[in-house]
Amino acid sequence: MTTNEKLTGDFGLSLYRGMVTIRAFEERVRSLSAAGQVPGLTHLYSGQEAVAVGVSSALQPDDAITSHHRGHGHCLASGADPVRLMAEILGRTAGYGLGRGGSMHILDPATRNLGTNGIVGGGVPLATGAALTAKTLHASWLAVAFFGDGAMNQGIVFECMNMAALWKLPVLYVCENNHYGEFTRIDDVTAGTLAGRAAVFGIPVAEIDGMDVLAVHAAAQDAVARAREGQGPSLLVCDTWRFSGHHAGDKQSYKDDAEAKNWAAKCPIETLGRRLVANKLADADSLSALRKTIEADIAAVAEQARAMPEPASASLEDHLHG
Amino acid sequence: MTTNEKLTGDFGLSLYRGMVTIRAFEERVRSLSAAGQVPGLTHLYSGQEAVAVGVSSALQPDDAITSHHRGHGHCLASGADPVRLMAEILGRTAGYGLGRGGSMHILDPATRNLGTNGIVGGGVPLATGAALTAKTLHASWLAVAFFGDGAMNQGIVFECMNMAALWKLPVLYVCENNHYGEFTRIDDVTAGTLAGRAAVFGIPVAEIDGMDVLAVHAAAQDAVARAREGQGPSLLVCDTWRFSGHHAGDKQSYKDDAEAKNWAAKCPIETLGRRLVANKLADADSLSALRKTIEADIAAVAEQARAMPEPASASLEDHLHG
Amino acid sequence: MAERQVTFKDAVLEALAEEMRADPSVVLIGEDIGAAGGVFLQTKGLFEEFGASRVIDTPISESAIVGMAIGAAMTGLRPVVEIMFGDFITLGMDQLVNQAAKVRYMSAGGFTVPLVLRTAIGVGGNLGPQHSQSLHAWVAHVPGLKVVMPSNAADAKGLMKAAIRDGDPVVFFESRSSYNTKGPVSDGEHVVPIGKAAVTREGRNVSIVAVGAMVGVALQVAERLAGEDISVEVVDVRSLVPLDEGTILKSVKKTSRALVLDAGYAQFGVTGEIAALIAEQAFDWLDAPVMRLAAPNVPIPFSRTLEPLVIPSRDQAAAKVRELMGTR
Amino acid sequence: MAERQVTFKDAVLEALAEEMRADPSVVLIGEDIGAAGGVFLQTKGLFEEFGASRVIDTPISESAIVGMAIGAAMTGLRPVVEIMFGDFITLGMDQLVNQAAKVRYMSAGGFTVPLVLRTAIGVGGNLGPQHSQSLHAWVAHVPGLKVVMPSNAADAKGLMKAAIRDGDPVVFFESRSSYNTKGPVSDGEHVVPIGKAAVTREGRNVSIVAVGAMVGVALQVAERLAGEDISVEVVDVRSLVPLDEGTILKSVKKTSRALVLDAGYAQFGVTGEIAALIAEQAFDWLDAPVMRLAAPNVPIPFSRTLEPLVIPSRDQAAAKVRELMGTR
Ligand SMILES: Cc1ncc(C[n+]2csc(CCOP(=O)(O)OP(=O)(O)O)c2C)c(N)n1
Ligand SMILES: Cc1ncc(C[n+]2csc(CCOP(=O)(O)OP(=O)(O)O)c2C)c(N)n1
Ligand SMILES: [Mg+2]
Ligand SMILES: [Mg+2]
Repeated sequence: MTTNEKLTGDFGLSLYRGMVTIRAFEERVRSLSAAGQVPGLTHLYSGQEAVAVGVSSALQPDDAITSHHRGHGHCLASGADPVRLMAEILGRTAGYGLGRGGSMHILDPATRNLGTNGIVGGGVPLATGAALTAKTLHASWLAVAFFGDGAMNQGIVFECMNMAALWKLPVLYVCENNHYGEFTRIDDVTAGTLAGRAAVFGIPVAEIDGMDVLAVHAAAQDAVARAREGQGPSLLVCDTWRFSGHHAGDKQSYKDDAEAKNWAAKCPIETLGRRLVANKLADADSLSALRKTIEADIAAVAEQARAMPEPASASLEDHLHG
Repeated sequence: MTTNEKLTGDFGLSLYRGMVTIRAFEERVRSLSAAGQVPGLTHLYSGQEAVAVGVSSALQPDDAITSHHRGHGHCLASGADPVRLMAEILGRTAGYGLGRGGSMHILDPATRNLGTNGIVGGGVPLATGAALTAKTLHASWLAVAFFGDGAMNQGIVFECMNMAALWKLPVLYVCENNHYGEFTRIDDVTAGTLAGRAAVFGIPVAEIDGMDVLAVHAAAQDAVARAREGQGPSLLVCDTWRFSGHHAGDKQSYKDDAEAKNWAAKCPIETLGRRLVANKLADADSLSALRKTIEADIAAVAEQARAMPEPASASLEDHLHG
Repeated sequence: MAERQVTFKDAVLEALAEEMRADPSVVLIGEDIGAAGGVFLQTKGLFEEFGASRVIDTPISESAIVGMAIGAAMTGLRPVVEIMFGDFITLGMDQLVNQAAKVRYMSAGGFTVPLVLRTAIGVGGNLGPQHSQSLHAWVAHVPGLKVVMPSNAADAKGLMKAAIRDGDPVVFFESRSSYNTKGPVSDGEHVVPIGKAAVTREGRNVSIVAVGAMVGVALQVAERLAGEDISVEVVDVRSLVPLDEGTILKSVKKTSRALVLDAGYAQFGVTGEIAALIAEQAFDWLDAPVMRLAAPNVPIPFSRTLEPLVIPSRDQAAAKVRELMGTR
Repeated sequence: MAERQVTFKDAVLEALAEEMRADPSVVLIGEDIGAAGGVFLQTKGLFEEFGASRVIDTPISESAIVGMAIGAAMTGLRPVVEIMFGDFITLGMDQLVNQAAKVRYMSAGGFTVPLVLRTAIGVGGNLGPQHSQSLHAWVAHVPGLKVVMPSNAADAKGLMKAAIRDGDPVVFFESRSSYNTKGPVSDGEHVVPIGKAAVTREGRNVSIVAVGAMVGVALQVAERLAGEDISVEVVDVRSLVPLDEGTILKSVKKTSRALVLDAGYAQFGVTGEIAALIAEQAFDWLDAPVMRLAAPNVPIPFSRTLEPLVIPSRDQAAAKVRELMGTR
């Protein structure tokens, strides 16, 4: 076990439940999308669940997060209501943004979610600014920015990390390296390392197996502890993989089949499941039953959201100004 | 001697002449400015001469440069006509931009100078793009970007260095660390090191005494050789000092007197002069005579430029479009 | 010359390929435009034909992409930069405005910036508030840039060719909603000069002065209103900068009534400039106030029910024209 | 209430200090604004009074400064960001437009962005093409932002206080040329509501609708033309967004003639929107075409002889007014 904390059944199962929920949700979005039910483009988190769940399980409820275009997992792991999330993705009035934002714009003050984001790198300054608030107001919460490997080439990310390091802001940067930005391989567009991009500012970096939720959790706990003690920012670089490509419907012809198979074998849910069984914290049947239950719940969520009304014309200008 | 090349009298004197020309020019601009003759704000290069001259002496005539707001030195070292330069600074029609650009906007195709620049960091993408041209057209020239320590926190500079490293572009980044950006000390705004900011992309970095023209020249030669061989970008970090503060007229009350004195003692011109004398490549009297001659020449330049006409109203829209 | 039916997107692609074949200094720079062929397949086949050194796939670094392209343009290349969505030109505005637009002026013609920045704009497909904006008014505001916005395949091809050959930075706006619309494109060399509007349909009663994809709406409205005995003339602005004031004013002086139609945000946008121009220069000819129709002043909503509301519609435009005819 | 003569710059400084004293969540963020007191001494004394945690000196990283301020505003601070020169808002446009302007809308009011972005704009002092621009038209184009542009010390103070207390992102444009102009400012609490224009001088024949520093020009023209028996009414727009259409239209309906005056670039700028508004909504009242005067469409030149030519002048404005009176 990679964490110094003891893996208990309760904790292990909560992580398992968190990841399965995301997977079930995303697979449901995928089938809705294939059926033409999801307006626009949506980017699925399947395969990367260990990152959102591993980090979120190290956070307190008032910690703030920012996310990116591949953000449903972060929302769910932070406690989003699956119905409101699904409703927003489907453009329904019950959604977090009354259906006006969609998948790339899920903001929720209740779960301190400053938003998924359609601008690559766009959430990083928001989280860094939230951390500035925490520091200025001597609050005990911290901020987490989730972003992809592609965002690590946006200049603003460097600018933020410089200031976070200078001012020892309580912010945790979580880079999910899924080896691609859209259809382009990371090595083709990224000189040097991802870790080096924070290390240059004196920010501690942990490079971890992003398919191992316990490893992610352990690294996040360390980073969170440092931030709460006033020691400033950290970066986690999590090695992971997009199971469904860039967006729901991406045929992924640009990917190498052997590599994809290799990553499929590392499924974070299967991995944790095996470990729970090996540690006698759960048996395979109960896990499979749990999975079925969650899938059924999410299917119900989707039906509920689909049945909800779409926004009326009159709402077009609501909440433009205060 | 810090360079593996032999210091000859001719070479040493040409460096000396180059630096003295810049100093004389800048001190003339300073007195014109004090007399209210220089429109706008102007930023003087006095103290930093070893950088422009050390680098330029390692270049070929068709190598391109970009500069920044403190750019007269780079222009002169690249072969700018002092009269046209002074004319532009004074806003005369004989200036490089017909008097419409001024000190922060000196562009000259003849000396392959893509411009001094009023946007901190603004010249860095221009030089990087020029290097892209060189590489694409298989040209033998390279591009040099001069910029300050303050520019090293602009995100675009990181973005450029990433691409330059990826594509092995023939570009030389020259950061002049004069320890201040306007009235703010580098350490107050810069986490980590300047060198690290390029090293992270795998770009070779030399940290050098920017008051030692021979050291700068030697480091530039190495970097230029690498670029011409297709090995890509380099960064020189040159430790230096603005003798006259941020802009002509800056009273510099924010500076520590002892530190300023210490730097004054490192004057690059005096340092090279002493070395030339010690190596019996020149005698003190001839150097002092040379200096006087150059000062007189520059005084004449200033008079010539001052006597030139200012732009007529009719020229307002010239060269807006092709 | 023979004509073929070509989509807007393929017309641009033809222009790119032809100019790249003719001039080795033309290069493409952008995200995912290489082997992937672009997210809209708008550069399909070019990587295969011209290779990685001329179809340059970049990191996600819009500011530097634009900035480097300017440096490249100043030193001998003719870069065509792609910004994937028009919403992201926000990231390149400093380079475009503070560098590209001013280089020729500041260097008294010593340096030029023969750069094309192309970007996909507009509403459609429920991509939400950060992937649907049409910010062409910004670029048109800044002296030193040229700005074109074709409405059909032939102009898309002809204006792209002109833009690539131009010595100034040209921003080329492509309405996503036009990408798959077909139109006749002549075989062989076809160049449309920048700075010339086109009268796309002649009429007597009202001029609709339309920009980009709104020209299609204008033509449909004209057709519909012909049945109501209202004769609508349609002026396709084509170039915002330089703006062909003469063609616009000539049309309005003939019809005495004008509606200006644009898909960008209404407030402080493109319709203001054109309506103000007409109201000042054709005042004595006007029989009714110059009216405007543009997108409402809200972020562009994602939902299927709301998104269409921010696209100026045929119904809205027809109602305005009727109002122009009816009021006095 | 007693009144004092205060410079525009000090009036803003007073507003900042008062709001910072009243509300510990107000912080300033910018370059050289701390111990140095700002390059124009526009934050002088605030660092001493409020310390480094509330007067935050930053690296030269405009994009991140704006972006971080948005995150800070979403979570409990009221940041006042300074962008040293208005030309540099180009570097923060993505954050301003794609994030700040849309957060309230996208979160259905769940999050707000009580942010003020202040920046010094305009021509004067020969700072050249990259340190003289007035790009307020851009910001006014984007729904979700509020935009104010005070013309005098009292409004500068009152609008800054209103901006800081506002729940929306407000962009506050300060004309450098006004910084040292004195005007009466009342002691004690003085707040000017955002979204209200002011009739600064009453008149009967022509309305000059002016923005920011151009209000001063308008008042001088009014004074001069009074001697020629032309009675000019001056409307100070004060807020571009929301735009007080009622006050503008009321004035023009009274005078029947209008000149719109702004110091930004003319093309696709602020005058277009306001002139088009008047031309459409007050058409029946107009005795002459709505005229416009703004900066010529060129980069702003450095030279002492040329720079003044890009500032709309009293002579030019007076000539336009005479033309409005004379032509019909
Ligand atoms: C500023 C900006 N540029 C480009 C895009 C288009 N785009 C959307 S996702 C994406 C790739 C992002 O890659 P990465 O950060 O690795 O995230 P991943 O999709 O792999 O999770 C790109 C280029 C965008 N949304 N924003
Ligand atoms: C984008 C931008 N931000 C801010 C400024 C204002 N400014 C001019 S020079 C300067 C300091 C630059 O410091 P550095 O790069 O170290 O150069 P130095 O003046 O020390 O030579 C600043 C902040 C600017 N010109 N451009
Ligand atoms: Mg990725
Ligand atoms: Mg410096």
